[in-house]
Amino acid sequence: MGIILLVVIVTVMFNPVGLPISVSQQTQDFYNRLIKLKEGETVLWGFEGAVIGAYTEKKTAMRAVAQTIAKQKANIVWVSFYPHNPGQLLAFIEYSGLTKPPFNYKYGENIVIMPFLPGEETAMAAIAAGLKATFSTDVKGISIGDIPLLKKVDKITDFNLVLIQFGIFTYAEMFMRQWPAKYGIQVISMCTYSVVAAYYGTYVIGDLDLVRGNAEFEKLTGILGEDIVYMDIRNINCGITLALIAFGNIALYWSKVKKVPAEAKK
Amino acid sequence: MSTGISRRVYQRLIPLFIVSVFAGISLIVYFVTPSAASKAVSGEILQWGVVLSTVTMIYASITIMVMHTRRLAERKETTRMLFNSSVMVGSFVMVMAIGLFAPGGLTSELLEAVTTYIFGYIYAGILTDWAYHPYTSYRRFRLISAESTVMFITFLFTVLRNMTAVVVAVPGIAVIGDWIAAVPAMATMRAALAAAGIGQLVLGIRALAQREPGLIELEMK
Amino acid sequence: MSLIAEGKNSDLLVFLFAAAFTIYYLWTAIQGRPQPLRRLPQFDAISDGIDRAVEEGKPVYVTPGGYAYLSGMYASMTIAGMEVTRHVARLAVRKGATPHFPVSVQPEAQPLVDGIYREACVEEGKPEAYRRENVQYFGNTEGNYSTGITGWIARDGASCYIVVGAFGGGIDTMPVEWASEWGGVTIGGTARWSHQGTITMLTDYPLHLDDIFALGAICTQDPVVMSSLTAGDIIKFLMMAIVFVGAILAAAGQPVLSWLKV
Amino acid sequence: MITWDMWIQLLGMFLGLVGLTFLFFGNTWAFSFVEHTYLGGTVAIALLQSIYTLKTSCFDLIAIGRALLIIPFIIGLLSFSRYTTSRWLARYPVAMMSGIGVGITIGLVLRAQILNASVMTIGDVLAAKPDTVSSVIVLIGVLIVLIYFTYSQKFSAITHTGGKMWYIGRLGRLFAMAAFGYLWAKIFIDEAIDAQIATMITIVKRTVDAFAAA
Repeated sequence: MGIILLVVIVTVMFNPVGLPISVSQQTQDFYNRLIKLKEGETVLWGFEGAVIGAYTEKKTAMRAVAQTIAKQKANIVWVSFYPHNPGQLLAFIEYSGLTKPPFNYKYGENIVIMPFLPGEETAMAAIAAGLKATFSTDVKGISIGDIPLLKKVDKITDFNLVLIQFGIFTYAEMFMRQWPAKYGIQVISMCTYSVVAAYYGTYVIGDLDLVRGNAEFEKLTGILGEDIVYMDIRNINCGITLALIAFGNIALYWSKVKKVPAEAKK
Repeated sequence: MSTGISRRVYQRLIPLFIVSVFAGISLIVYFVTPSAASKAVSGEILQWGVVLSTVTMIYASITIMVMHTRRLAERKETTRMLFNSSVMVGSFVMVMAIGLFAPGGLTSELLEAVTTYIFGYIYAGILTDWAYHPYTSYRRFRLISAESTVMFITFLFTVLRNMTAVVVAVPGIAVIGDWIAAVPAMATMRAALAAAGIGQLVLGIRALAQREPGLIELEMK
Repeated sequence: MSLIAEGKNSDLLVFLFAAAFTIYYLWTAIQGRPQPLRRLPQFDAISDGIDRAVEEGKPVYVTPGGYAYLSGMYASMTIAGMEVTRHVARLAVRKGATPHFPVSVQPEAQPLVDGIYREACVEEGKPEAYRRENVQYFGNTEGNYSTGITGWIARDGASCYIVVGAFGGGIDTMPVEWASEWGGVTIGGTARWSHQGTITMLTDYPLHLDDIFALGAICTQDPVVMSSLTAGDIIKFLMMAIVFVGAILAAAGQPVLSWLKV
Repeated sequence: MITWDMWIQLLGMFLGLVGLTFLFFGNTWAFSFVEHTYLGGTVAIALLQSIYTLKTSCFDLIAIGRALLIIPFIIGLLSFSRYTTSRWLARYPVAMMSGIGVGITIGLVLRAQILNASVMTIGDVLAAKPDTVSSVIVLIGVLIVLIYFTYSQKFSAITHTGGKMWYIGRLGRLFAMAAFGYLWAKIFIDEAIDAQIATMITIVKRTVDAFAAA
């Protein structure tokens, strides 16, 4: 079964089918909130990439989001919770094109990356209470006091928008408790909708439901990435698995039907 | 006897009391009207948590490497285990060298490339083991009880809802899929979060009352 | 200025209610009037799994989950997992099975796991049964943990795999699936909402949500701890009453939602 | 032009594909090699980054006057007592972390998980969201699932197997199973299907594309 699915992936990834995509309400909400950002406002982007490969697979969608923020001329401060995250975010700045035309963002003035902080929920709580009390420098070793962007933001309530992004299912409740529930703010999220559904409308006001949400967002913004190809393959592979489950059940009932007359004969 | 009692005090009772004190302070800070003092206490406690977590991570990282280095030094294990440990120590040393000596250190382009392409790609490859999920779905979804049937129905419509091509072809699938998310899943999610929260609450109160044995090992030395 | 922060009166009321009942049931149990809990088949399955490990000569794995942190939301799940870990360690040492203890990605709980294992060996009168290498930390990413345990299972086999606590998708599913593939009995549970479907599908004996706190309490075999769960039931009834009566009153035009936000 | 980092990418692709072989060939020497390369390297990154974090979030702050931070640092060092005969000293950092961990969540659990769930359920009934019938189903669902998650003999015997009102517990269980099917579907898609796609696109396609473009 694994081989069948892998064959489909390899075939379709080099020959995308271009299956249709419809935009969900959560993706539209996410986009609507981003385009409400005004010039000079600052976004706190909580990046949790516990899975070391998560960044590499999500970077095209992250680029679409970062560029949409940059189109509004808003600034971004990244905080992260795993040791490999700061390095990935540094690579992302390069990949996203934020420092190149037409955006020409400058590190320190428009974008800043903080060092990683261990302790998960404790770290989130500490960050929300104030960056200056938690860190002495940014990830590059520049003193907090010498970073222009950090002169106007410190506590979570100083930020105009908070974006949370996490692996797949982990961290929703941690983020919800320590950021929106504690400070009465609303956030937008890049995570599976199932873990923020209970908070949707109160604490969460927009969500990119992983690959589907990312593909929808890429379609909506026109900043195309790989997620649209993902959707092609997902459509096919999900169909194959459902067909096999149906086959398994038919086989089970067939074996029962055959067994009953045989036992009746005895 | 007196030694036993004093051991019990500093090896068990004081640590449990520390749990109670820190949990109690954090709880009081949550309920009282914010003031400069409460914010200072809260900020300090959180930073203490960050520092403790950081030191523990250093401890654990050192522990794992000590174990493998000791294994190599003693040479009592099988060839395969020695091979594993030597690869691990070798990789550790190489990355430490890059982090410490490459231009830019922790923010060097070389370390970024190694993290992204070597470690990121290796883990991406290993993650393909998740191919077991479709296999597990195939193996375990047999409609032999009311529970498995109900579970399969919601599974089926949710999968279909997330197949964008299906939704475009049959828009009604989105309606059913979204209803499952908004009604049965939402009801259970609310009850579930509350039930789990209540469990946490009771456990937390037990910790405050110093009646929580899971917090500490009980051996007296 | 009020002593209680704005918007936290209802939080405080619920907390005081919970604290009063928890302490009441702790107290009555100390007085010799414990409250029994209903039977959980997963508790018996642990003992069966360890027997199987003894027969097969393969190890039993027990972990409070890949996210077993002591700081933050998983702390209480971790603590419940530690109670299960202690129970498994004692049974395994008593019956002569080999326990393996994978340590979570944030290694805060490593000293605790190590201590519980050592304590179990001493308590069972077999201090020599302790082996430091049976407690293994693999590193601080999901990949380290899941790859490390998967490799461990591939090398040593698995008769039983028990993961109760802060179970994670990217981190715990692979070891559970491989333990199952290697013929091991799997017992798993978490209070994390998002993985209820996962444990239902992957484990032979799933524990859902609050079940892990109940199993943790049962594993302590301490009637005082177990009795406190009765308070949990009462708080659930309180919540049911709030929801049910609140909905009726709200439909009748009362400002229930504002009361709950006070 | 082929740059130096593309060679690292190519090496990464090769190692990643070896990592994938575990699915088909099990624990081979080649898999062990990539497994332990990954483990050793990531432990080194964690150690380096943790030391840096200790500098920025502890030592630098002590240097500017937050002297009390020396206390958690020293207590944290007691973890190393596990190497000595005074192993019990490691209980102090564990106790302190547990206390902080439990403390910062209790209050917020009340608001985010218990009261918020009640408020939203009542609010949905009032607003007939998503519609009147569905909002009442959600209300009933919340109640019966909560009943299913009771444990004391005193309160749960009646609604669980063998009790007079066992069907309430059963209905709660069925409701829960409906939700668990939804959750498994999300895991199945997001972890299994998408992760495999991501693996192949990340490892293979990007590398092939990069070299083709060069």
